[in-house]
Amino acid sequence: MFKRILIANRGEIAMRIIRTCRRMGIETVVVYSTADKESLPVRLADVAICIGPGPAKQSYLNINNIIAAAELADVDAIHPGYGFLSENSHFAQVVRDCKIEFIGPTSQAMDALGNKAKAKSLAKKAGVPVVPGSDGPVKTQEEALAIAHKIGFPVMIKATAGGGGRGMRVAQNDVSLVSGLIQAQREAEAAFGNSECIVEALVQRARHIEIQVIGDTHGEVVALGERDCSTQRRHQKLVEESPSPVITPETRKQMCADAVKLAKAAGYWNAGTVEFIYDLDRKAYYFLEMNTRIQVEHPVTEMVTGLDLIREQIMVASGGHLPFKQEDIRTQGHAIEVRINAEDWQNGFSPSPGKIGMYVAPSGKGVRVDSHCYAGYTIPPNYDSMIAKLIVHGDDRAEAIRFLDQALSEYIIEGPKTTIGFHQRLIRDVRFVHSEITTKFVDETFLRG
Amino acid sequence: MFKRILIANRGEIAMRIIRTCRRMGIETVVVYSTADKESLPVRLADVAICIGPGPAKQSYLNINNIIAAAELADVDAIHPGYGFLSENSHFAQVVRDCKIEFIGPTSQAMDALGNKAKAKSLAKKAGVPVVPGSDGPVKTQEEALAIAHKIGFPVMIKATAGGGGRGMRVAQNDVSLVSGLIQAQREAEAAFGNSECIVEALVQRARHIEIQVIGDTHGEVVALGERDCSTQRRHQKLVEESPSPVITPETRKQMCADAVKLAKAAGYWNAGTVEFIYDLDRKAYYFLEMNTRIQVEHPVTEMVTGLDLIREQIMVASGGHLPFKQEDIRTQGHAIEVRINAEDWQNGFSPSPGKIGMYVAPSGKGVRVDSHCYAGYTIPPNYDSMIAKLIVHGDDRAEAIRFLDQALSEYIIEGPKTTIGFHQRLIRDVRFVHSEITTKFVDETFLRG
Amino acid sequence: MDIKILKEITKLMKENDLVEVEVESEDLKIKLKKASSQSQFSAPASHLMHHHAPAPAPVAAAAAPVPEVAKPDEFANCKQVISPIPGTVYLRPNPDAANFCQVGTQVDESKVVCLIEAMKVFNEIKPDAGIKGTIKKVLVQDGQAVEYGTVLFLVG
Amino acid sequence: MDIKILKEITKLMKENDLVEVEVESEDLKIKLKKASSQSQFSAPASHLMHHHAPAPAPVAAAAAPVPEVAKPDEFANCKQVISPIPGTVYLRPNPDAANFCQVGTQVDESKVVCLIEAMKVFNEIKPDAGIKGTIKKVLVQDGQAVEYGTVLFLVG
Repeated sequence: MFKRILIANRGEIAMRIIRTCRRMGIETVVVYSTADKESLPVRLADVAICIGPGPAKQSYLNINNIIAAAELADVDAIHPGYGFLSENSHFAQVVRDCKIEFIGPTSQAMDALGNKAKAKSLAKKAGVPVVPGSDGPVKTQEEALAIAHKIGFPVMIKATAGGGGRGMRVAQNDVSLVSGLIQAQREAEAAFGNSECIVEALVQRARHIEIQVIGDTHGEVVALGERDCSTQRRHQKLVEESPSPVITPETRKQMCADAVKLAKAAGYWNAGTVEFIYDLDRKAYYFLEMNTRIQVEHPVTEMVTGLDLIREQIMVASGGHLPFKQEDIRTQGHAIEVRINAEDWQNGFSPSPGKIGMYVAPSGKGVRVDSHCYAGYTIPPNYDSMIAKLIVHGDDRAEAIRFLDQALSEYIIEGPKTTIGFHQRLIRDVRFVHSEITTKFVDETFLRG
Repeated sequence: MFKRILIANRGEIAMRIIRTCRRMGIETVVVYSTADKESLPVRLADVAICIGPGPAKQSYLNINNIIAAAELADVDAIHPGYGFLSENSHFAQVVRDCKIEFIGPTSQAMDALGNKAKAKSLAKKAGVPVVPGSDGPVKTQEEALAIAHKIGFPVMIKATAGGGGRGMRVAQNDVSLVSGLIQAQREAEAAFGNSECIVEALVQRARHIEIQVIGDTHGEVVALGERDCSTQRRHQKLVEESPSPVITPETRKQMCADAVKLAKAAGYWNAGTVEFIYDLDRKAYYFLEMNTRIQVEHPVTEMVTGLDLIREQIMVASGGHLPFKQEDIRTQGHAIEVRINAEDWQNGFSPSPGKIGMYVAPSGKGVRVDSHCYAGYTIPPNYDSMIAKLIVHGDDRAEAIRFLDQALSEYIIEGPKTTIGFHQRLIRDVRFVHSEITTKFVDETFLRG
Repeated sequence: MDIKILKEITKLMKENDLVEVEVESEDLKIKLKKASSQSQFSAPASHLMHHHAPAPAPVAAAAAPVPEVAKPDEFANCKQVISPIPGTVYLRPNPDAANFCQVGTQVDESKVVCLIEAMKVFNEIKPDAGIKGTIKKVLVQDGQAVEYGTVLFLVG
Repeated sequence: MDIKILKEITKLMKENDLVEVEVESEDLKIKLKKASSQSQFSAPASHLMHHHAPAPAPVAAAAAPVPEVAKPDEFANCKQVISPIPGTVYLRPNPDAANFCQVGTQVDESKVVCLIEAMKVFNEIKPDAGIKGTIKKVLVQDGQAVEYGTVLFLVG
């Protein structure tokens, strides 16, 4: 087992990793930028090494300085957290070349899954469903019609060279498909000098559902259930929960099996998340992409499975076997996480960094707060605006929402504007309560309502 | 169900009750003294009413003012918390006379169990074991010897009129019993004008183990397992845990059954705690007393049973049936609570009230902090010195201790001196780790070592 | 200069949460500065029973009204008659009678100034021993709910 | 002036958390300033790698050494040469050679002042553009571990 781990990250995830390391008796080394000098992880880690100035490029993304710090502190492994260098396969390779273990998958697996197109073809080969459509560009109107009839309307016509909405058309029936294809091809030819278009299923009412997997270096991969992250604003997750209120036990089982299939096909180990889009109309799920790192919302899975995912990451990175099999995984109750950001949600969610005055986080049964903030802390403008992740765990979804409502109401953060008020309104909205939402709900309905 | 509850208490337990009320959709009214004007419960309750100046006698113990506030706010029930008026049967009666429900047992049950002698005889009648000994004063040496042989040495000789150690003798064998009885009787005659002495078993190596019970108004009483509170300083509990590391499953079952028997014999409802002394040598437990209220250490039971005891208190007070039967109660894992007090533990645990500077409470999986404190809060000198209760929940005792160690190490409280350092040292002591302690361990061994 | 002046000023600073004071004389130049980042919440209004909005308030935490600091306070030297108990104030003995007192009424510790009903008992409220003078201001209305410490009258 | 007055004032400062006091007289000019409620912890010493006591320290949280503020600083106008990378400082090119520089050495942006080894690479450290003068102080020792921002030399 590792004796000393360097945490190449900051904020709440650095705190989170310190906590587990301390419970495991592992020493922690944090690297930090001058902007984070007064942060909690710097204070709480066993060793803290400054690696550069505020801008991430010169510090948290500065591979040379991070490796130099790791050698200086003589660590056995590096935990990259999420964001920053966590999905940088080059960094992972450099770390391993220095005989330091990278707590994550191999660079090869990261490369294979990090590229969306490569990942999609890998998924297809492994038999994991992807958004159905034409196999490459359609050549004739007849071909397009045949495909549309097979996968069902509505369909999307997309220029292969496209971007920015040009060369894209939605078709609801045969007529609009034929005319749409002609228009799209013309538009694509004019814009990109390439008229090739594909046809694929259009998911109109989508949920974002992802499967947490973890694998060891001995080829074992286990799925730890799903997280439903359909409450998004501009593709940023705001609320995550488990289990998903919209899928059946059979679908869950199938999604888990498919996620494991994909991970195994990629020779994947450590924690990863297989993201799917779930089509509420077709009642089908399609592979989107895989995140090859721990995710912000991992506590949701921890609450319902009782596992410590950071611990499992460290265990498998050090060569250990997974201590459970797929059939050992049981989930209990319902967990919801909301992200409390320093943002003025009533003003386009504009960032609101600055000094926190009074700060009182909620507590009590079933309530967990993952945060690096405290009264007197100044949120630097250099990084993301996250103040805290508030996670609740109840016997069922209704109880979890009640717990969340109570916890939000006792959360006191003075100084920066926060998204607490947004979440309070959201979780009392009857459409959220009944989970009758899609990934567009917040942008197109809730914030306009 | 109640619509509005008045909380006749302050500090962390007022926060605790507000949390559950809010989860249940019940409005909260807190009463407070001028010394608590800036406290969190006052800020978070739906309504706050000042009832008097700092000294508890004129505020939190001022029955008239509390009742006046209850009538003014038109509440349905009063939750007394612990301490203050929580075990005052007169208060309970006045509340009920005003057609407000008192969230606790009947005044009659409080009276029957509040008096130690009465409670002991009630226990005896109900067949609950009490410390074995003579049935009243011993008349002859022969009688004393016969009793001692029956219950086994060592025994304690105690003047019935005694106090302050006078008229008390420990006897390890026949000879010291005979001589001790003569001396004790002489001493008692001289000191109190009454030579009557009793003989009872002396518990030399004691554990404090208590059973949580809860009963409804329909005669159902359920035991929720035990808490081991053997880590005490001058009879003040410092650490509480569940399950107890020293009793067998059979003993646990028996103690639970006995606690239920006693509660039923007293016509008891609502939450209560039956305290036993457990003799490590005789491997036997004896009834000590019953606390007719919620206790400071109730979260320990909540963590292992998954129940919300405040919720259950409110449910049964409003006339509801208990939602579980004895056979439904399962405990999971191991929970430990430590009390973080504003005390200078290296200086005789002298109180250290004052203003809190930086304050960062621990968080994470299995960690719960019940507190009313925050950065900038001034702990008033008027009341107890509790800053927080830190409760951890692990799969087993070893994991719980690891979690506790980590949580203590990240707890930052600047300003007042606290008992965090004491707990850090304590839980790393091998005798605590192996739970090879008695109720005298802290006073006689640990703090001297 | 006398050190006492400094002491008085620091006391003022403490009591009024000032972080900066500048005094000059011949003849006068004053600069006072308040703690800006009042990290504590402003205490709940000293009225009885502050109802928090139970629903998510977009702009919650009602800002406490700016205390009237600068105004020369004509009541600065008045003594307060406070409520010793939470209850309901009655300014007259019965609905048909005149008020016990009003601005200008001469009062002392023997004079009933109002009743406070609590637990069906009408408690006669008199100024504390030592308070003697005329009512300068009546701060409560007939039928108003008060808590412990609510100021009822100012006497000067 | 009497030293007692100073003592009284410093006591006042301490008791009232003042960081600045200005007194003048004939006749009066006072200026007091409070600590801007610095509730934060003192930042970890700016050295590399502060090891926290892993065991429960009875008196933990090593107090940061009192910064030498008040002293008239002969280095106040010096420019700093800082480490751009975490690593190990070498003051001489090899164990048998002389130091790259010492107090009194003339330096500018073209002069190598030390090496910092990181990832087996020996990085030549030169003063930033615009720094020119003589070494006034050497703040690191040969073989010392430094982090980003550690001040290596003062040049004036």
